Amino acid sequence: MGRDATPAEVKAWDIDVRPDFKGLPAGAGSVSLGETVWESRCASCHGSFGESNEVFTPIIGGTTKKDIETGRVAALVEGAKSTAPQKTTMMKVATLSTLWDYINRAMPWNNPKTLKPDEVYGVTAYLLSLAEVVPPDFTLSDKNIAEVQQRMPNRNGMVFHEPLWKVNGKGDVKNVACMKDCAVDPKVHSFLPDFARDAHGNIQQQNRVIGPVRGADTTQPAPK
Amino acid sequence: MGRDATPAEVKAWDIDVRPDFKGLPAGAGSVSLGETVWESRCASCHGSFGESNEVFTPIIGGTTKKDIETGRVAALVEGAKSTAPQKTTMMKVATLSTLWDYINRAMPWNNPKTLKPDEVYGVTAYLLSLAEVVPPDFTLSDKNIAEVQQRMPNRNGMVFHEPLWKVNGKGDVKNVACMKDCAVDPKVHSFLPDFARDAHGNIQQQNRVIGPVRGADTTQPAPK
Amino acid sequence: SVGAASRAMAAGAEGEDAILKLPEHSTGLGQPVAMDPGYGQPSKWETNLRRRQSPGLTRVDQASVSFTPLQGLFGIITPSGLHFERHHQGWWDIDPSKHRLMVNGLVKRQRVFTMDDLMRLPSVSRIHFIECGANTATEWGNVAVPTVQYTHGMVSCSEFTGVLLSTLLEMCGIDKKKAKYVLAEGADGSSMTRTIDIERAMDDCIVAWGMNGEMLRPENGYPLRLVVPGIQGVSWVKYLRRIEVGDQKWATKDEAVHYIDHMPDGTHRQYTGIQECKSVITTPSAGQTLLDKGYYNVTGLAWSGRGTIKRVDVSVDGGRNWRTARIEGPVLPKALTRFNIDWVWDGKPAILQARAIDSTGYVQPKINQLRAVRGTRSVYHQNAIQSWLVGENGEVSNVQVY
Amino acid sequence: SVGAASRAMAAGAEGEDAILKLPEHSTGLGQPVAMDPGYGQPSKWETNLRRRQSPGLTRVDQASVSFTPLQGLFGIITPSGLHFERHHQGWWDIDPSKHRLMVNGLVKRQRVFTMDDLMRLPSVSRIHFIECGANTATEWGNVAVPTVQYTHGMVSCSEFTGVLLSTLLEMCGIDKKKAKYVLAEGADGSSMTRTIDIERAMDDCIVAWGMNGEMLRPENGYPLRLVVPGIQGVSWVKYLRRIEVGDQKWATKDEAVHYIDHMPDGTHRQYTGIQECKSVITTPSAGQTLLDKGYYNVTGLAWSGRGTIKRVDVSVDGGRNWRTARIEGPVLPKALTRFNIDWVWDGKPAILQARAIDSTGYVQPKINQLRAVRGTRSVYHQNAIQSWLVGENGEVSNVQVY
Ligand code: HEC
Ligand code: HEC
Ligand SMILES: [Ca+2]
Ligand SMILES: [Ca+2]
Ligand SMILES: [Ca+2]
Ligand SMILES: [Ca+2]
Ligand SMILES: [Ca+2]
Ligand SMILES: [Ca+2]
Ligand SMILES: [Co+2]
Ligand SMILES: [Co+2]
Repeated sequence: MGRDATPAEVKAWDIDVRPDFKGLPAGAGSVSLGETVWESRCASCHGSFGESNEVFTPIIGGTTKKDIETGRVAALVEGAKSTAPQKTTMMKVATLSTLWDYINRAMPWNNPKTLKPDEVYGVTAYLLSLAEVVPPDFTLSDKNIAEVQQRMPNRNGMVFHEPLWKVNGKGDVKNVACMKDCAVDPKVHSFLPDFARDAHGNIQQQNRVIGPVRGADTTQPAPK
Repeated sequence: MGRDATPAEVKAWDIDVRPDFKGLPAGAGSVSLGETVWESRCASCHGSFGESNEVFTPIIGGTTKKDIETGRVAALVEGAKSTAPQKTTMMKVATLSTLWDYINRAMPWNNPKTLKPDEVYGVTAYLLSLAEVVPPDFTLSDKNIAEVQQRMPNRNGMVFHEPLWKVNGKGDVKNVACMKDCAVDPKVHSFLPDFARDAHGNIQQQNRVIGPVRGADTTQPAPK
Repeated sequence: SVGAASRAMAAGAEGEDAILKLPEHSTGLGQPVAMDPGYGQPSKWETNLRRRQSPGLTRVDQASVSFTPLQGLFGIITPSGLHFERHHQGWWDIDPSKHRLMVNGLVKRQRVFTMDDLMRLPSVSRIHFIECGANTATEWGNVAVPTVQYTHGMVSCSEFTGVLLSTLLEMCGIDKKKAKYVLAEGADGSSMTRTIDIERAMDDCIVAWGMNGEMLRPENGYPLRLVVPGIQGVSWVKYLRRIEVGDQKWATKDEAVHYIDHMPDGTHRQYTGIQECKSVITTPSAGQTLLDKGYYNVTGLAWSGRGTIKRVDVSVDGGRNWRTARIEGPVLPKALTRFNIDWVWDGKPAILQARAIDSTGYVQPKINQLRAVRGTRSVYHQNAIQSWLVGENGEVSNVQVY
Repeated sequence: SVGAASRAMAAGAEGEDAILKLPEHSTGLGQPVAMDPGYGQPSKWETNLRRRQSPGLTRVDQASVSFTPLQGLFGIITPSGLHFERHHQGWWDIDPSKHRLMVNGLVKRQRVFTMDDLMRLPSVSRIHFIECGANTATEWGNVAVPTVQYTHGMVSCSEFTGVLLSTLLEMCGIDKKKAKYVLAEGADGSSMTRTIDIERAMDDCIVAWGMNGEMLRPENGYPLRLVVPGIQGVSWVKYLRRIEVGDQKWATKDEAVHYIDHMPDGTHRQYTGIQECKSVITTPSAGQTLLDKGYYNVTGLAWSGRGTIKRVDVSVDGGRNWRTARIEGPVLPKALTRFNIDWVWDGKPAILQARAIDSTGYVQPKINQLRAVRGTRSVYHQNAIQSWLVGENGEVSNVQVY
């Protein structure tokens, strides 16, 4: 059953790029080539500076020069202040291969897999320049990408916690199966806010017309 | 949960009639009333004499005077000759209650539960008269129905074989799980007749377009 | 073996276009979530698998059957859209808020339940097969129909949810001394009535509203159906409106004129409700053509109205030699059970058979064994071993071999 | 208790019209079998139960979610038409005859398979849940959404049929010394890629084509999807086109930017694929109003990515006291499990909770216990005990109590 894959076929589909850059095709693209690509093929969705929140969360923002030094995005720590209104892609991503691979396989969203390798290099370089990881005159290539990796703002921000990867691992959160007179805070800590009552439409119309219950009529305020 | 049923409600729905005639309402209907009902409300589907094979197998036919005496329809025995081209309702039914109950609950097919009890008596009498179980001037009623039961042509034709009624019964047919060199007649006893190859349409179009097999193109003769 | 992929390769030595030329779906944007009406449908490539009538079997379409396309199904759950149908007076889509269930007869309290009432009660969810008593009826005589859809397609298997009938009967104060049978009655035109053994009624019968996670489909009795595990489908009364507790059998039309077994001595056996142990190979099966010589996974279904499937054996030489098939879990009582077995087809004619054994030790019989006991005029309860002939050309056909 | 039937009775002392006046369906002829297109649909009375988007959750409908209406479902099988959706670049209805699966990387033979090839291989059929890693994400913070459809509706459970991934990898001569991970890749625009542990790959992963008896639905990956039991749904790559065997993790976009867990110290945990033990009461649940005081069957679902459900406890007083629920069989590994428990509502406010325990002994945690370890900025893997408040008026609402 099945047949051997031809070299051309493997080449056509084996497009993944790993963190060690295995799979990365040779090529190069400058920030300025990248800017051209970005403006014509990406900016309509992501904004000229990768800041748009219109079709997806922003790609760029929230990283600092300090982060580039430490390899840890400081704004991610609980309680820290961030310059970005929400977590951006650049704040999270630790591996440059991830960006290259993903843009190459899935972007532009409505026309994926249509960029040439040099264009992917270029547009990646452009995003990196927006985040000030590389200078505006930079050319990203298979030759220097490993060095740029060493400047990724959150490169040291990932941990691998094996017990949540292995089926036979152990949970990190522990509860006990108390059955009687268990310790409970009697206070209700959170209720559905009033404005959210009908934010999902009229719940009456999302429940069956028979059965043990009826959907609440959320066009009306909660009954007393 | 639930509530008590009112007497009127039980009366409205508790319409079943058992072989001992429990559930049978009082009433009476003559063969001639029955003939009127039959002609206007039944014959279009079942034929004037209950002989039609158009919308269902014939109701009347295949029973004899002798059968009425013995209570066994002789034509049902393996190898016996029947005057009817196929098994009719009257050849099979042992219990008169069955006919009364069924006509009352389900006929006429397109307008069930619309006959009055006297009409059900009448039309049942008419069917019995067609089968010569009762004479043409007979009036069937709750008073005499038990007597008529004693003339049903196949009244002694039913057996109750408990092992096929009880889940924990034992099958009446026995095979053994031979695994090697089992006794088999090498002859193929029956093949699909040629004319039946496409009688269910093109089987190619009744199978998936992928998978381990394809549907056979039965617009073509079986390939060699 | 020369697989289909290799055949497709013939054209270009570089590779197949299906790989080298990226398809539209790899380079474009797809469809949105929750497309109207928020209820999904099968692929457009799957329209060949449909429930179908068997031409000439019945005379009118509302007292008829549509068969499940077993030849293309997987596992044990039957997609509800392909569940076989058997109606006696057509199907309805009943307003469930107006539907009522009455319990009467030998009970302390004759009661009426709304769907609201019923759905508040303690429920069970169980996977069971339902088989029409007339399934495989065509195969009592000579071979007459071309595929497993028409020979065996009146069996389906679903997860049913509802309240145990015993719970309802207890609530109504069933008279345990006198009660011997219950009558189940439908609300449709046929008002189907069937007698149920009190032991069944107090054991695993379910007054069900749920089927495969959602409400019963209208064709299967929406909003309420009696589930009578192991017993022929006609007892699974649809549009259930009434349960009467009694002390005698009812001999209703469908237990006095139909669903009776015509024996050689001219008598008819009445009340033979059990669907005995049975199996059938679904792929490859009649009307299918093997792609090629070589390896196949022979797959099929086994079931028993008396319990669980213990074993399924498969023969590829018309019953001379047998091997035991792999049974896919879960193996559940009175449920379809999927079996699989390896087979390498050498290109020569072969006769495939499956033979199931259930937890009572009963071995599925051969058709000649069935006929030896029951004669040739029966319509119902044909549970014989089915034979499929694989011809040299790879086309499989329906044959009788024993 | 005053049941709905009694309320309806008020009008006529003789009895209810629903019984006394026979409905049209009792006195008329119904619909024919096998109505076009030979594929059945739910009742017209069931249209309220639909997959739905959560407004504001996503910005575009092809990179979005539709939620399963758990509030109205029964048993453990999810109707395929209501299976939740999560697409990253929209869904497609791919021509299956042109679909290919490639296996490459650390194998002796890099191979290409057609659907014909795959469907000839030995198959398994297994019931498994699939849960999006982001299910119940809204509940990490304060209560934000009104019903269980939106809090928990990214979980479904189906019977999947396909060939074990291990069978394919063995066929290709996997390099068992070097192989540590496999990459699964889709054929759609997103070409979703996810790293799978080699132990998973060689254990119970299925390269599946069947779902609930028929082919996968297009929205769920027709014609081929990887089933990775116990692991978050994003790994169950749809439109599966390629499996690569490798020796390092891939850190693909959806394992380096999303599906990572934001810890209090600012790090993110990567590759936390397991869907840990979880449960939720589905009826009664938020957004539903109880009809009345009195008896209810409290019902819900429990599951664990690490094995089977061992026990489910239910509290009606916000976690102070617990009773063990009745578990409906079958109890299967990495599958939804249905539980039921009796409850008599006295008309006073009550807080309903369910707490599941799996075969490893792990007890489903409270939200404060989760937060104590993982902080408050996580999106994924929210498996806390869910609380529903039953108000005096019978309306149930989503609350947090611990
Ligand atoms: C038509 C709209 C559109 C266009 C054009 C587009 N994108 Fe995107 N992009 C999206 C959407 C939507 C997503 C999120 C996809 C998902 O949900 O997986 C995304 C995701 C991304 C991501 C990952 C962000 C993250 O945090 O997951 C990157 C990087 C990206 N796009 C870069 C690009 C580049 C580079 C281009 C042009 C070459 C481009 N995009 C063009 C809509 C678009
Ligand atoms: C519109 C067509 C039609 C009309 C009118 C009709 N019937 Fe029928 N009848 C049928 C069909 C179809 C069946 C088979 C129903 C089934 O499959 O269960 C049937 C079944 C029967 C049977 C049972 C036969 C058997 O062997 O199961 C009897 C008895 C019967 N009809 C009597 C009557 C009487 C009496 C009337 C008139 C009062 C009547 N029918 C009017 C179509 C009709
Ligand atoms: Ca690779
Ligand atoms: Ca609002
Ligand atoms: Ca009665
Ligand atoms: Ca012909
Ligand atoms: Ca017709
Ligand atoms: Ca939208
Ligand atoms: Co029937
Ligand atoms: Co996702």
